[in-house]
Amino acid sequence: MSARALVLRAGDRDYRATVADDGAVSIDGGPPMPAARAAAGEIRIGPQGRRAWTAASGANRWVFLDGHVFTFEVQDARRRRTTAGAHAPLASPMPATVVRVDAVTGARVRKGDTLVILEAMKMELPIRAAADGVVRAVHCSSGELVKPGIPLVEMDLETARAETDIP
Amino acid sequence: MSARALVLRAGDRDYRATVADDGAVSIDGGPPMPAARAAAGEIRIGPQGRRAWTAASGANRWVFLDGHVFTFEVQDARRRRTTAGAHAPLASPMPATVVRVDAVTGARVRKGDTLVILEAMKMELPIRAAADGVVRAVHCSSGELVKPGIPLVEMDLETARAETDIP
Amino acid sequence: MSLRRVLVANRGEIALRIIRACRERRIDTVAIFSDADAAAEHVLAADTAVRVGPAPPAESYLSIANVIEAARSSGADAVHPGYGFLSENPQFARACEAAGLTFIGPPADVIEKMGSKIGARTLMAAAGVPIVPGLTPGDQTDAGLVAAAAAVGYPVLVKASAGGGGKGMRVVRDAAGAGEAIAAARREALSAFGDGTLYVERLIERPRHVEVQVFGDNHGHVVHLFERECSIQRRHQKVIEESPSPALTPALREAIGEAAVAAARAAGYRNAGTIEFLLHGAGEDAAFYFLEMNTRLQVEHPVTEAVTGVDLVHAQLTVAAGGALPWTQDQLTQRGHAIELRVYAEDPRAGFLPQAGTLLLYREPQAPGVRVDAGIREGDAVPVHYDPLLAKLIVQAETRTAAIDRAAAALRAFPVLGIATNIPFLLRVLDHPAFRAGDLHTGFIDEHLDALLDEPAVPDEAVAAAAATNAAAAGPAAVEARGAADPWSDLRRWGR
Amino acid sequence: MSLRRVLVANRGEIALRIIRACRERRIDTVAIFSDADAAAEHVLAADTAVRVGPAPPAESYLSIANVIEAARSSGADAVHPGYGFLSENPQFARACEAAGLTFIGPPADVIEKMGSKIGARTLMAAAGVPIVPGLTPGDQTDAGLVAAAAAVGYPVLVKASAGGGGKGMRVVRDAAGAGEAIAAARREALSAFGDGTLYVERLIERPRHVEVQVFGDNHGHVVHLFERECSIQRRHQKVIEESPSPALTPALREAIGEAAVAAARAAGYRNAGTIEFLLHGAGEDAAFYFLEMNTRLQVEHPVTEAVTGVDLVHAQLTVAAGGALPWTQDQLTQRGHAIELRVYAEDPRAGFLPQAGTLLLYREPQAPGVRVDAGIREGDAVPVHYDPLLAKLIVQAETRTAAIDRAAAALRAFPVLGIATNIPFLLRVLDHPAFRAGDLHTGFIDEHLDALLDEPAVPDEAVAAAAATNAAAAGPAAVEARGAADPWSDLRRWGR
Repeated sequence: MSARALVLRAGDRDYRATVADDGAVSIDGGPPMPAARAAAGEIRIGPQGRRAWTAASGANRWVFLDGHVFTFEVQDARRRRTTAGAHAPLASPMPATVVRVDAVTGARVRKGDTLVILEAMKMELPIRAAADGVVRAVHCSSGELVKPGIPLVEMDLETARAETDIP
Repeated sequence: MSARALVLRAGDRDYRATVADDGAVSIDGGPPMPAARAAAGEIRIGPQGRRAWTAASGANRWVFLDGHVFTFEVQDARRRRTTAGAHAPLASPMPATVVRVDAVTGARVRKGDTLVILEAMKMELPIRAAADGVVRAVHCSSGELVKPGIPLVEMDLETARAETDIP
Repeated sequence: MSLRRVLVANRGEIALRIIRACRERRIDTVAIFSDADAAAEHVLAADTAVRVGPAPPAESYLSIANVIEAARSSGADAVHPGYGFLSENPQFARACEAAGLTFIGPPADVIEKMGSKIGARTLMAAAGVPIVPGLTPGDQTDAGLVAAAAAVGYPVLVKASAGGGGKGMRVVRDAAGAGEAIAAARREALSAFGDGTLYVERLIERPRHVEVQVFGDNHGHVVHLFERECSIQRRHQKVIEESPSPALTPALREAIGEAAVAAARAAGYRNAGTIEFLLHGAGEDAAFYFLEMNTRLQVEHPVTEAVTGVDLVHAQLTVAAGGALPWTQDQLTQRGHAIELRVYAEDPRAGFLPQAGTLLLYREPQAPGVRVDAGIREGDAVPVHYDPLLAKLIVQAETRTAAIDRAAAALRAFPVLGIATNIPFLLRVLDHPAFRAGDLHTGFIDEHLDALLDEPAVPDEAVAAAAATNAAAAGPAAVEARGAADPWSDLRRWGR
Repeated sequence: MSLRRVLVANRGEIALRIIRACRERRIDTVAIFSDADAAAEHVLAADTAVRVGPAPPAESYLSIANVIEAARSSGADAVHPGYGFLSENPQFARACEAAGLTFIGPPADVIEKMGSKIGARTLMAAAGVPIVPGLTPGDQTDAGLVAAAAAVGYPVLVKASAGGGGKGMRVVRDAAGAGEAIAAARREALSAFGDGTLYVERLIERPRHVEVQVFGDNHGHVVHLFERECSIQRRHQKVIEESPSPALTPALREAIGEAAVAAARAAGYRNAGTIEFLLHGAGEDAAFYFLEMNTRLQVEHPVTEAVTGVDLVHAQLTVAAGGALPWTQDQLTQRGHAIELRVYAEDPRAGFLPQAGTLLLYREPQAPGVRVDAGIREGDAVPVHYDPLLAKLIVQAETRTAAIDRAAAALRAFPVLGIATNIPFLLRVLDHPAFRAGDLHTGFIDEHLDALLDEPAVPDEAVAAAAATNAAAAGPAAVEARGAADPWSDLRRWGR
């Protein structure tokens, strides 16, 4: 069996990792760091053998190290990154109920305008425009239960970033 | 899939259990008791849904119920029970070191005589004759590390029971 | 009278905590569950469990009819409401009484009286307890509420008259922002409490939230169990609570305790309750104002248990069964320091957005002086329908500094993976110099938000650990085991 | 002086407990391990781990040379010995000193002085502390010891002069039984302590074992932290400990506390220690006798922590670093009731025979007032080489009855399967009327043995649960996961 190479993305940064046969991991061509599984979900890592906990789900990797949590996505070499473009749809970050839909197709909206109000875990979560733009399509209606990641509103934005926050 | 039948032994008693397709268990022809796995190693059992924990290793079954522990052995229908006979060998109940061997082949011993002294977990464990008899064979020597279940001394006993205890 | 079988009308950690106390007293327990909780830990722990409806709370945990029917069908003779849900609903307390069930809490009319912010304020003012200026306009239209805000004087807080826990609460700094805030507060109040009546109150800037645990019995005894400071809040919900408060002088501690007992006596209070105060200023000059009374066990009650050495849930059961309080005021002492940290499934960097999903890995810390109250386990799915509280980490130590150090060490050994939690955020609060100095106010998190959201660079070890983890080998096999959901449905039968 | 890096010269729960305390103070930790413990929890928890030899303790945890070398190679500046192993070995304390390591415990000469039963008795008698009649004959032959027994007066206890913890201890009721008992005691003493010198003492019938926690610093302060009653013993080893002792009147409590402080002062004691007494009789007429001093942290120290609210290991670290005791005698209080139950891998029905094997299932109870100190996890193999203590369950509550009820509820939720443990036995002790009544003495278990070994009939539910469990589906997958032993060997590298 030969060494395994993979690319992990955290935020905007890609890390190239090589995992040797003995489990040691090298990052971006750096020196190999020993890695040993200590128990289910537990690992000892690096020259000091620091204790970390890890989990995986699909391409996602989670690491808990000294009270910090780091998340990574294993990049598929065959696919290109989908960048948040000017047409990126707005989706709920979690299962939620639509309380109110303010967005109307074709309407011009300004940065900060509330497009949709969701309710989840007994709190209201407004979905707001992160930039000026025009509503291209509305895919939800009041009272509907929506799943995470499914587009609620599509916009032609003047800048690329869409934002979800809470007042 | 049809119902599964098995025999479980606890001490001297055999229980005939039938496990239905829905998981319900009937003991010795009694009424079916619902059984549902609640989590790894955890089960809800019987008409009141009592909480129990279970484990299995080979033919052995362990059950923790309300602070009591019950152990069972699943009986193999093809084999007969080996009863403790008049020639039953004396074995260590656990890995141990032989401290001293008092038994001599051919010697006549009386009930309560110390045959071998083992040491395990920093404590001495004398192996004593549970009845009068004659030493048939000695299979260990001082300083030896012995495994559980391997005969240390074989005796021709006048009664069938061999005993292990601690002073 | 003694309680034989208690129905716990709640879910999660508080349901488990009550079930465990009952078990120690050999009292049978009945859990209730919605479809989202059929396999929840509180269901497994109880002697019996009864389904009360589908996942949405209004159709299950908030359904008085369903909960009362569950108590009837299971043969319960008493009901513990926990906190939230129906715990401060006087109709529920009355329905229990009508069904011949002992309600483990205060009498319904006391809940009603103190549940109304207006009525409570009036009562407290009459009893000589200091109050914050504010009012509930008879005209509950937007215009009426805006006028009330102007009368009280900006900045104001608009909040649900029926509620608590920060739901339906909004800060309004001027008339311009009032409209949307009032509408939102009303909607949330309606959704959470079924009552959209709003109350407008003068906002006291940089106050501390200091509350006093009180306890009364049916024999005329009322005691306090010292204070808890709960100033670390986000979105008007408590995140960190502690006792003693670093702000109270001995004289002030005595005064606030006496005020709380006076308040509880004025309310005719029985069982466990909490008088919340705003504390303004510091040292000898500090002043406190009655904020509201919570007529139930608090989320943060373990802080009081840690410093006083008493068990509040046991005392609730004793008092509800007609017994006398197990302690006189003189027997109660406050020793050492305790801190509670609420571990939420939320993303602090996304405005503390609640998170739902599966706990791929969840391991609780263990150490002397560390208590974890939780209602979930590794492999559980955190449902979207309920409060995102995952666990409460309670530490106690000889001093405040030792308690902070203990809490930080415990959080660093509390890995939760699969959904975002506020654990890293809590650590940054603990390590913030202002927190260490005890320089707290309810706007602490907002004031220091940038520093508290600051994340470290990704260390090479973290990348290496991620690279060493592959989907097949990582995470506990227990997740797979519990994911096999079919057997769960069997559990529902047992309630019958 | 402050400690930077502490080597913990122990294994199991006490190693973990010390590591956790160090972590709270941001002190680095070094674990040591034998080949049997390469994957043990204390190894995982420490910052660094160093192998000290093969499984037999004499070649690893008891090897002074190997432990000192581990401290040197890992850059430790202090050593915590825990209990057992080298903790009361003055040569080890001297070797630490010679290597420039701070020994977290009393000075070597105090260990030596108190380690000799004869020397300790002489010292205590001179200090006015009451002692039990007894002697260590200069003639250590069997004949010499039999003569000593006759001089002291039967019944007598024969015990290792160097030891503690019941190893090498035998009751001798008459000259006829003396020969074999003396030989066995000598062998065990030699094996456990490397010193076969024996001591003969008058056996006090039906005594209680009551001990007092003491603490001294380098600044002349000595305090006591009240008593622990440890009368529930089997084979002369403690099984259940509690505080307060149900036998002490307030006057007696004060007297025994003062005697303990006098004893510690006479010994020139520093750091944490325990003065053990035998208590004879009850109420006002009870008398106590000095038994021995343990010059180390006790297994049962959490009982004291629970009732006093202090952290003894933190205080050990403070005092070892040259700091003053964090408390004066007046600041210390004894509040509520605490009980510790030692969960052993042993079969009570086979004469408490120790058990080794794999923990197929191991789940700790969780509840307010419940602390579990353990060094093992589900799936671990319990090795044959060491003490069979698996875990300590410590409960605290407002009253003794509430503490017993809490302990019983916790044990009923403490499933351990795969090897026999004493959990069912402990439950029967807790439920025994004599235990509930506080009617204790060190022969309690022997006296009530038949009742305590009584097992219930097998309920149908248990049979059904066994039938519903098949080898493939049962037990946690974690067992399989941890059974894949290969990665463990990697762990050893980190000590370098």
